[in-house]
Amino acid sequence: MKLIKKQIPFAIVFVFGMLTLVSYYVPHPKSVAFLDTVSQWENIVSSFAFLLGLFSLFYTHYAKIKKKGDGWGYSLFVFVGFLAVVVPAIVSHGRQMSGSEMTPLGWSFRYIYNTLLATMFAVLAFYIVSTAYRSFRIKSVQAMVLFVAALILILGRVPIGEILWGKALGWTGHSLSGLMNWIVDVPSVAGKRGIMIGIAVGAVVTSLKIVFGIERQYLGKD
Amino acid sequence: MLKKTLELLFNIDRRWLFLLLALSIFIPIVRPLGLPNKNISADVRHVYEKMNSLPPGSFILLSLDYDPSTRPELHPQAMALVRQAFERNLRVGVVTFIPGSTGLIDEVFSTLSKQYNKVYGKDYVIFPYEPNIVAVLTQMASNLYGIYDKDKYGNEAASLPVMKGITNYKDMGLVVDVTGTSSIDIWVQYAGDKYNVPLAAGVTAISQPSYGPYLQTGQLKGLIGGMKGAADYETLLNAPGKGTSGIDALNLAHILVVVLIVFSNLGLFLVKYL
Amino acid sequence: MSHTWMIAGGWLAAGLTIFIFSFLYKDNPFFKIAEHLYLGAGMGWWFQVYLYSIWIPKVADPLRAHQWAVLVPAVLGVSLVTQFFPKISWVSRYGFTFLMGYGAGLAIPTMLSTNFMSQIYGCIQPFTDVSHMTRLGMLNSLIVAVGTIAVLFYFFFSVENKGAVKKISNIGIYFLMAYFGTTFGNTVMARFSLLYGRFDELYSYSGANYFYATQVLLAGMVAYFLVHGLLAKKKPEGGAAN
Amino acid sequence: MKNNRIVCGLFTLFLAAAPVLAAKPAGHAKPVSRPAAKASPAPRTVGLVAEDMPYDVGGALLLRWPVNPADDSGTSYRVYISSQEKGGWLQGTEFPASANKGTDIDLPFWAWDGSASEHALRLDLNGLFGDASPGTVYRVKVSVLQNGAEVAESEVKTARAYGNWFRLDRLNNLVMLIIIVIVFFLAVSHAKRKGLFIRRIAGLDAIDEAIGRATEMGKPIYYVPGIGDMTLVSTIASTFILGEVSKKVAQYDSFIKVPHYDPIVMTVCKEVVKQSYLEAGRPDSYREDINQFISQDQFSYAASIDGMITREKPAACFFMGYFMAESLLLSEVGAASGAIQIAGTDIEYQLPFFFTSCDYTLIGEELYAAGAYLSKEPMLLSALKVQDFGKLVVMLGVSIGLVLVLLGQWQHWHSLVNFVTDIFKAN
Repeated sequence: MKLIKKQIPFAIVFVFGMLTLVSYYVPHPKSVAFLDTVSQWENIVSSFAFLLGLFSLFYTHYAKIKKKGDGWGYSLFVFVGFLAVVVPAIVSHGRQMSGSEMTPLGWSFRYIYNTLLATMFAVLAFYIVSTAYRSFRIKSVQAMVLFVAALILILGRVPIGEILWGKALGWTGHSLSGLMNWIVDVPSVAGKRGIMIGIAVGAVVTSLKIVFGIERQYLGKD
Repeated sequence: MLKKTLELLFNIDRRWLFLLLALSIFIPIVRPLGLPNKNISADVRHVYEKMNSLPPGSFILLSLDYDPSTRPELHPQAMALVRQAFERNLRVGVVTFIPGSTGLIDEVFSTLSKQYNKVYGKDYVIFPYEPNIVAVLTQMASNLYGIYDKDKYGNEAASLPVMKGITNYKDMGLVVDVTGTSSIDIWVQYAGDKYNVPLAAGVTAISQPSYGPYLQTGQLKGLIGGMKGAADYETLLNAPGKGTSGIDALNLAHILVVVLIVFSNLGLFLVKYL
Repeated sequence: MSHTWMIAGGWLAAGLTIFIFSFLYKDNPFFKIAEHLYLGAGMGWWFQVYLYSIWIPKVADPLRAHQWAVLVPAVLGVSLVTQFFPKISWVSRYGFTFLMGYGAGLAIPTMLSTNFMSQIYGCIQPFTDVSHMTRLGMLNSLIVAVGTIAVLFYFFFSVENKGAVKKISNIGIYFLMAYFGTTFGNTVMARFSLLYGRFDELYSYSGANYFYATQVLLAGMVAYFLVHGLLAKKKPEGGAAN
Repeated sequence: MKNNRIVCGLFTLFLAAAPVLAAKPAGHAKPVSRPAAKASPAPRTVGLVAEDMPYDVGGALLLRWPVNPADDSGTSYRVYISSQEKGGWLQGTEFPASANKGTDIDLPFWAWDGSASEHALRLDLNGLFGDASPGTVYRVKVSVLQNGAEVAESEVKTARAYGNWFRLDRLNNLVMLIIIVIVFFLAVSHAKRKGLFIRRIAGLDAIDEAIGRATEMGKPIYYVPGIGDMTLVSTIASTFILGEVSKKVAQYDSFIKVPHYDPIVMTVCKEVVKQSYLEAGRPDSYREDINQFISQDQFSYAASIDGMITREKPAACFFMGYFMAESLLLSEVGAASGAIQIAGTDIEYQLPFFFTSCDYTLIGEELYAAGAYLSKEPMLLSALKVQDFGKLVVMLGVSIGLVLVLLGQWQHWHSLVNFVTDIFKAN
């Protein structure tokens, strides 16, 4: 039992980890074909992982409706929303356009899914304003640097920023867009690079732990 | 006294801030303020001038690869480009490589073709969505009818008057890719570099800086970036539209954010030392 | 799609947009409906994406063509679903370990290449052609290199943060802040553009050709809040704000 | 200190090893270019050599011939290729005599020994023949053009393109990987040793304060693990932190809620939390609904949590893991509800929002280190040491590389400059 519960799974991690790792250094068509196949497999397997989420969601809301729990009526709309996209998708075979005509899926993408998605993103604009007023605190020199960089970027992106800059600081001979480009190209590159390198090393080490079966957190307990 | 007022201001219901933002964005939509837009970007001007230098009757190809998610920035750019093309009596072909763009393309042409009395098939043509951009770009180098044998409405493409004398990139005056994806890289790599097609592009403001190198090397003749780019183009065309009202809205909203940050921090400073 | 469908779509889109924005004023049943719809629609969207881009073309079609190799990933995939049955949930390990092995094996060399070696290269490369560099360009490249090292000092965990190390890592923090500032600025603009887009669409649905969808729905929403506010006057407020 | 010695040792090893490894292919390549030397007196002879392009999948040929000193700006070369035994010539490419020198081939010094005194051209077969079938014998020839008119033609050579088994140009990457693996195993095998030092991480000291406050107020704590799946380092790190946080929650007898985006992460977290309650000696307080699945759609996930936070007004919110645009949605609502907020993510462009609206923010790698710092588990600590080693390599690489490159520029030692850049270049 230990064999099929533990050893084989860890053998799978090791074998597939090593093979995909090695394929990076092997240009031979066989290695390319291998990576191709395994990538397709991964696509398929992870699509089933999506089903896990779907089932969980359905189960939660089904249970809520059945129990008539708090706000169970809303749970019905989860299924309505799901069907509002999936039924048109099946009717139109997953295509948003057929010829020049918008299919039912195209319609529900445009007026339901995309509307909801874009509005959710747009709500962020309001939170930005509220953050700016209530929690953007310049309490240290570091935060001041953040603020100044943000200020230059925010103003530099709109024409009125350049006009204000010209009035107030035009005598310096520097343009706002020049300054903006400098910040984007110089100090912020250094900051980003430092973070990226740190993250890359962390990811490599974690991946090594996974391949060698040292990291097992993702499997949970026995 | 001042301290009290300030403290009161800090505890202001944030819904007032929301309302402030909503107004600063909504008012310019209803009534564009036309705040001055003096610094027209050179990269935008290059696109405009390139289009203007084409003799009437030239064929330009637009690759409109944006969907509703990047519409606010890219749709005004596409509108301005087509407007200029129609004004200058250029022939326009449209291709697209993302499925969500089709409704938006219809919107551009249904509005502008009426305004400029342009006829489908004679002055412009729209090709259907194709998923594989690399294959299409390679094919268009020799004979575009190999892929686009029919237009979007199923007409024989080669028989349309608008396509007269057009078989591949050599017959096109300019290609402009308006995109929210990274399709410009593919255009540059598979069409611009290989077959010397004059290329220009319209992109979102966020991705704009990463195309600097292409401009320096001349791989892109010009670049329209974000809402500001669209507004610049409309200014050049002298036809204020959604780009101009958009940049009005952004002007106000950006200033609002800066003012709020400065105000709240100054206030905090005062409260502390009063 | 016919004209009627377009108008119906306009009403629906205007309604959903207003419902979601209404949360900014106060949590309310309409927002909750839109929120739950979004939950379902989001899942539905991904469901159909997987259905038409993976399950049909990459699993069902090959199986019909008797290409049995796809059974391997399909079985591994199905094994994941055993998560729901505690007694046999260990079967799902086969699927997980495959995913993890693949992901880790792919990540190691590519991470090393793009986010590690290339970043070192990126710091050095500008200096390979000093003769063509302006003084300012050279200074900028030097700032990038020094800044990168300083940031790494900040992330160095083996040494106590004091003395010279603290000084250098403090310099690193300034570079981090400059980066955060630019990101903040960029995001501000992207979100505002999006908001402008939503409002613009609402504005277009407010026209006579859409039978004033926006105005009607907005008025309805306001009316709801007024009535609700009057009825619940005595109860304490439990809104979204504050 | 010992660590440093290892680092220096390995680095010199790498520097020393590179030229040795480089010697091999150079020796192999040289005789190939030799036949070019038997030039005939006619000025327009091309000593063409055609072979497989090394280190690739097998879709290209490599053509080399010596530079003719008589070439001027009017000279150009045109390459022809055929897959048939007779005729079938296709024009591969045409270029001026000043282009495509041996030094233009973009391969590092250990994999390529090109000089400016020869032409070297990588001829892509896929572009010319569609999918070139393996094993096809190709015939190639080069003609010389003077002001557009053909003046000479090389002999016809044959070559075959085949798939190679090693990307020698990626040797630097492999060496770096091997070094890291060695250090990794050294560190892991010493993991049992106690007392590995790790510096204080400011945000983490606030955890106790946050939990204490929640207990006092009798309000829940929210722990949001983000929208990543279990394959992401940030999510794995988040589960470790959750383990420590929930242990403290159990000790204080407070209440925690963990809303989930990914069902797999949820199952893992269930185990983690259950284990923590057990270790804290409070298995009776563990409840199944601590972990709840919300949605696998980003914004509905954020909106639902927002709703929950506004309704329940938690005393503390933790946002640890992988976050995208929902970072602001979550942290702003949390801030408005008055909760103590501690965030951590490795998604760089979401950090500013956490940074401005949370009380403490773990930046990038600090999130990875947090689990080790809190649990003091030897295995995690030793992994952190490997990460520090990696960063040390970068710091040294950049500083030493910079000095060497500048030195090379100053003294005009171009081979030194190339040597340094090739070592770090990704191929």
